[in-house]
Amino acid sequence: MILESQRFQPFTAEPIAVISESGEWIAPFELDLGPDQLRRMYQDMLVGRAVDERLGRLQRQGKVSFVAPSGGHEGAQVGIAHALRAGHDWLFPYYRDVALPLAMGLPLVEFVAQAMGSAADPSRARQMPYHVSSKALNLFSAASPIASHIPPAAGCAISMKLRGTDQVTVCTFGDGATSEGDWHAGVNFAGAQGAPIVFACQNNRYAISVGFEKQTGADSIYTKAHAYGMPGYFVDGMDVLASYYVMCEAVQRARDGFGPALVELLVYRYGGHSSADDDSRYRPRAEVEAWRKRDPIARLRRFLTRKGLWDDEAQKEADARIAAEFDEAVAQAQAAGDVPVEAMFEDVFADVPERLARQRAELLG
Amino acid sequence: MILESQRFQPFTAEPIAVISESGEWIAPFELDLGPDQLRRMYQDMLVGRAVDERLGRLQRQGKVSFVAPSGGHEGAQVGIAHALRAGHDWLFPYYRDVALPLAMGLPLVEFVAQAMGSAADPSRARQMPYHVSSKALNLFSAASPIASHIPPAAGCAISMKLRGTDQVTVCTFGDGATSEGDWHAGVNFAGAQGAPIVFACQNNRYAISVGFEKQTGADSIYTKAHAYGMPGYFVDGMDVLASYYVMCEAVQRARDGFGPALVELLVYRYGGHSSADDDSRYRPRAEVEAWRKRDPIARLRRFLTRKGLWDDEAQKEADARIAAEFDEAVAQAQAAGDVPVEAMFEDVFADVPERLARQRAELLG
Amino acid sequence: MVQSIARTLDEEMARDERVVVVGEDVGKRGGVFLATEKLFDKYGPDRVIDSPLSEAAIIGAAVGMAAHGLRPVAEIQFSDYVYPGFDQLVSQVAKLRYRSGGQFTAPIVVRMPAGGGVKGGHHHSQSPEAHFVHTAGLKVVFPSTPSDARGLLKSAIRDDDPVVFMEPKRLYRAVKEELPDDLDALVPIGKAAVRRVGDDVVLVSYGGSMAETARAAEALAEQGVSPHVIDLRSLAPWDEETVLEAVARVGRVVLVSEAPRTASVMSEVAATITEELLDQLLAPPLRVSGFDTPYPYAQDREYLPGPARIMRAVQRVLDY
Amino acid sequence: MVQSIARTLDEEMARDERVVVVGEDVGKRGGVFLATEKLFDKYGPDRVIDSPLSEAAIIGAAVGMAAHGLRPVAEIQFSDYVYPGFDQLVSQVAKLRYRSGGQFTAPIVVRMPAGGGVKGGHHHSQSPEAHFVHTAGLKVVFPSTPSDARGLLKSAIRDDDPVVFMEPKRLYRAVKEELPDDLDALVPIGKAAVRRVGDDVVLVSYGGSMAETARAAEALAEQGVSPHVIDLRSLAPWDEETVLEAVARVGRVVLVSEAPRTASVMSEVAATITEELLDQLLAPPLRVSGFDTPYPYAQDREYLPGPARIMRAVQRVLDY
Ligand SMILES: Cc1ncc(C[n+]2csc(CCOP(=O)(O)OP(=O)(O)O)c2C)c(N)n1
Ligand SMILES: Cc1ncc(C[n+]2csc(CCOP(=O)(O)OP(=O)(O)O)c2C)c(N)n1
Ligand SMILES: [Mg+2]
Ligand SMILES: [Mg+2]
Repeated sequence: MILESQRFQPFTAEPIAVISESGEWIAPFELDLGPDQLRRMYQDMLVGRAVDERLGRLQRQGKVSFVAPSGGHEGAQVGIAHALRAGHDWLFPYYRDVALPLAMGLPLVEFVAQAMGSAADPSRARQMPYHVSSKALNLFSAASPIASHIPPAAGCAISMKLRGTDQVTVCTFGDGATSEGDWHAGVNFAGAQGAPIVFACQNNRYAISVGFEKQTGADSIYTKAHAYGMPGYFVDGMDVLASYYVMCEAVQRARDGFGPALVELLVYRYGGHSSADDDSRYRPRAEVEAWRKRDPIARLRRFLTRKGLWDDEAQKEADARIAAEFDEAVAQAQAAGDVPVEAMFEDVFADVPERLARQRAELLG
Repeated sequence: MILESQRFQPFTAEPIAVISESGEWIAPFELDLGPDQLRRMYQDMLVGRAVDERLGRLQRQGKVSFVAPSGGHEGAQVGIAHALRAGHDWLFPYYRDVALPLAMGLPLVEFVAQAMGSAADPSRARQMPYHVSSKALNLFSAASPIASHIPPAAGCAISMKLRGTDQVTVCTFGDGATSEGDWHAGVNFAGAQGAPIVFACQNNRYAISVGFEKQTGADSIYTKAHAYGMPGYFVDGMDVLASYYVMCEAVQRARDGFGPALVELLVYRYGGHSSADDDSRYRPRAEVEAWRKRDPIARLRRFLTRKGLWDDEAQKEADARIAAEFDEAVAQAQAAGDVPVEAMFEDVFADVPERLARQRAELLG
Repeated sequence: MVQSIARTLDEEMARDERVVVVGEDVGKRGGVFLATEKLFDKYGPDRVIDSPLSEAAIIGAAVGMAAHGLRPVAEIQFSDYVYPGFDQLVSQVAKLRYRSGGQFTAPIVVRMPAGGGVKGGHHHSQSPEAHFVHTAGLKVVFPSTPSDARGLLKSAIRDDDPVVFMEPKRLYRAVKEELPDDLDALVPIGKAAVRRVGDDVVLVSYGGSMAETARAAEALAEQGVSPHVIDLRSLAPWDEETVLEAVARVGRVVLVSEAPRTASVMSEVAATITEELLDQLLAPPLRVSGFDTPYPYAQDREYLPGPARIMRAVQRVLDY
Repeated sequence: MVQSIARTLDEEMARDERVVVVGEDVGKRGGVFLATEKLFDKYGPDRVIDSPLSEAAIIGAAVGMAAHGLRPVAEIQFSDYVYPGFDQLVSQVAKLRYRSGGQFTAPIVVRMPAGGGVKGGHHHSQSPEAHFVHTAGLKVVFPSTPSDARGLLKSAIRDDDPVVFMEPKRLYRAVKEELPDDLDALVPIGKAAVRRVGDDVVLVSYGGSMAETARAAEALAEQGVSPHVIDLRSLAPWDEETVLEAVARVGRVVLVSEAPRTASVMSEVAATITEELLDQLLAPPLRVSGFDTPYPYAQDREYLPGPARIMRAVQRVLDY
């Protein structure tokens, strides 16, 4: 049940794009975003890219135990972020979401503090880097087990529906996640309940080393929407504006009571799977290079330049501002120091039970 | 990749049928089954129906702890059974499969002995009734946890492929099973590997009391095949010949190396979910009556009668023969007596480990 | 007991509109054991949700509902079927508060009929409580009486942490009991109940096995042996104080549970008792338990620790 | 140790063409820890199968492959990720032989790196062995040395029953060891290894904690205390004879494991020791273990039972 009024059709053979590689507007409708928001989207992508570079350095310095590069995913992530009502809607993210939470308003210091495991991390240094969580932003705590957040996301959306809030849940994940049983269980429950949720797959066609053709017999993710009676949208995730417009439509559809949708955003992972990975074992360099030419940041920059909304001057300023923000965030995170050892025994339950208190004493005397 | 030569198209809007309610041949191709096989199919359905009646009686007499009525499923089940090479291909069944294993050649006494928990049960009275298992017939041991047999079935088919046997695995389940994560995980792995397996769903539109519309947002099961890159066939499961022909085609496809398929057989469950169920709490009687008019047995009988292959005389003989077979089977099962108590400690492992031997002594002194 | 549970769910749903029920067949069917009978008619499909056939969906969705502000009571049709949802229980339910530094919590109740004695074979008879008790972040209760079921279910629903609520299915229709009118008659999680005071041997049990333990205690009393009977009721946290106090006084203890023995809840109770009370023990703590086999079908009764096995163990600790 | 595993898999695949490897990233990537390195190039995609991202698919498919005649070795990338496949392990792997009366069996090996100390947070550090040991029908081993890993992996692959093969990931690159040339150098499942003979206190441990236990033993020896060190190696079945014999002789025992304490493998060992040896105990068996919290991130080191905590426990049993 797609509305006539809607701009995009589900199940298109080709990924939806609104700006061309060379930066022209190619959509059948008018651009309706102001210069400020366009520039903000661009700079939100720059911040995401900068995280790879800055945290990568901290990782090599041993100040961060692990990084998950998101270079190549920024277009999809920033498009998703701008389609949400931050602080009102809920996001159930996964570890590769970097530009996404930051563009939603997560303070850079919180991201950095979480990665460094400092006391400035609102989740008290309880998880590996790249597992953000923000109650203030309705940003559900990311968990490592792939797809384990899908059923909770479905439940959140079902709650939104039965309580009649006009909120929407957005849930992100990679292509590999779609093979997990929990992914199916959660998407199917949301579909059966017609809950207001958008499942957004960042398909970089690899699950660590496992290529897409070994992941599933289907030749795409969006076709899997058929299994749940929901529309499946196929989007060029290297096109931030296409990602934004399609997500807006799917989110609006859900908000208006037309139920869930599955959106596949085609992206690429420029870096290794993580700082522990050596992707040269399984990925031809030529493939990586080919995708680098399709960089989502360069693409939007061409578009902005054509429209006279961006130039080298602006770029220099932005780079400088972002670098300064990072220096500041790292400084704050370090200044906050470490979480105390006894914090290990807290938040298992609302209160520390006797048995745990005795174990704490066993350790701390 | 469907062969030109094939008779049926996947993803049809209407369920495939080859004989009409009134028993006329309505398929665009010639019937190519001899009188004997047609009569065998009919009588295989009669045996399935008789199990409901006879074991239901034993259950009320307290000689069987539980029954799972399969009345209404016989057309689909017998169609599946005749499409397999018994003893060569593998079947991963579920608890509602009754006419299916029997039509494949499972001795009636084994089915009855399993249900009665007698020593004549080849699986040593280890499971509830309606959980058959036959190594001789490549009939994998049925397990209660819904859909837990799907990944094993996929693995069996993957083994068939990588060892280059020309076997096919058939895996059956109900509509509710398709919601389990394990169902998705298994079907997806089979699809990714292009393994020779046919997933056959007996869709009676209820999972105990849960109606199909609460089970999934999709309006059918066969459409779920899109998610795995395999063809989905939609069949009238009350038409034993349609079930047979479509299954034959899907099985042949798999045997010829064209990979897995999902077949949805639309059926109805005339009885309650089990002897523990009261379906009047959730199912309108009128609905049950309407489906009884579509009885797969009556339908084939009309067809056979039109062709002069069946009459009241034949029916009387068949009923009498089947009744006698049951009397014999029940007698044999009872004569075999109970399994010894100490059997409880065997088959946990190949040998009884010391620890278990001590526990056995604890019980038996 | 099952009527007590249905009534309690009704009372709590009436008290707090955030309480919803979700599971397989909990709607019109009222649950396969009728633990949710009449709730659908009274509260409708928004608060009594028939889920698809997926335990991961049931438990996982409950987590999201709870994070969003509801108080879901999830039903797993049989405890044997919790395993498809086990990752949700271990990775989401048990760890949400911890991993988010207390920002998000999962105040849910996961109800499940457990235990054997119903000729259900190994997939309708298991006692998986050890898996839950071993998982940090879960509270686990296993009442044996209708009033404890009511009082503990109320406590569980009102608790800010997740509670696995296990129900001894073979006692569902065993005992009738007058329930107090007080709608806030809570039974605190973590407190055991002394069912019988005695001096010769301490019998510790919980859930379905309380029935056989009580029968054994009766028989022992008739033989002039004075048993002290403790019903743990809560397994995580469990009432170490009550158990240790009794064992310290009596010096002999038999631990009765139908769950498989190895690395079980009673292994923990036994280990804790010796750690704390070695010198007061007049005999080794003995476990009478289910066997380390899958739950059988034909030997449904023999598998369970019945009065005879319990009394043999008591004899051993008395003769020690 | 990880090279020893890769080499052993190669040896067994060369010996028996029924042996196949299945898991996430086991192909070209050679596994995220390189435990299957070079196997893909040597044996190809039919015997080294990159699975979709689903542990249920990996473990479940292995069952079907085994039923059909193969000898699959499944890899779970981290033991923390076994839970999505837990139903397959409990409902299919552990029960297939039993429920079919021995008609069908699942001779598979499920390998998984386990344990902490790698700054992996709670989803790359857990020690779930208690869940497996509590599940009747599974054999469980947890070697701590390269040669035990090789010998036990060979035994596991050749065993006619399913074996959960746990690997202490923080020791993957810790010790180098000369491996015997003998391709059939099996280590029997169920036999412990005495690492050090002594008279004052028995230290029982396994897996990753063997490293800290050995260090503690060194330090104790320097202080003139003579520790007897046992490496269980197998957890199901575990070597009761070797442990009981030592404890009966020495009278004092400390049980070291990094797994959470409650209802753990060491709870079972402690319970069994007191059941059998109450009168020979000069002090209560003490457990030094991980805490009953989710595995932390910041306190990765403090969570693990290090030499200091082990020695404090030894002091307590010596002073008792
Ligand atoms: C249940 C589970 N199994 C395995 C892993 C190990 N693992 C971490 S990331 C990953 C690949 C995920 O791929 P995808 O979903 O495509 O996301 P991407 O990293 O490509 O963005 C795997 C297998 C895990 N985290 N959880
Ligand atoms: C994992 C699991 N959860 C719940 C159950 C309880 N149960 C038994 S049958 C059934 C319904 C199955 O419905 P369907 O798959 O449609 O098969 P049908 O009985 O209709 O043929 C349920 C929920 C189970 N056996 N296993
Ligand atoms: Mg990916
Ligand atoms: Mg059904």
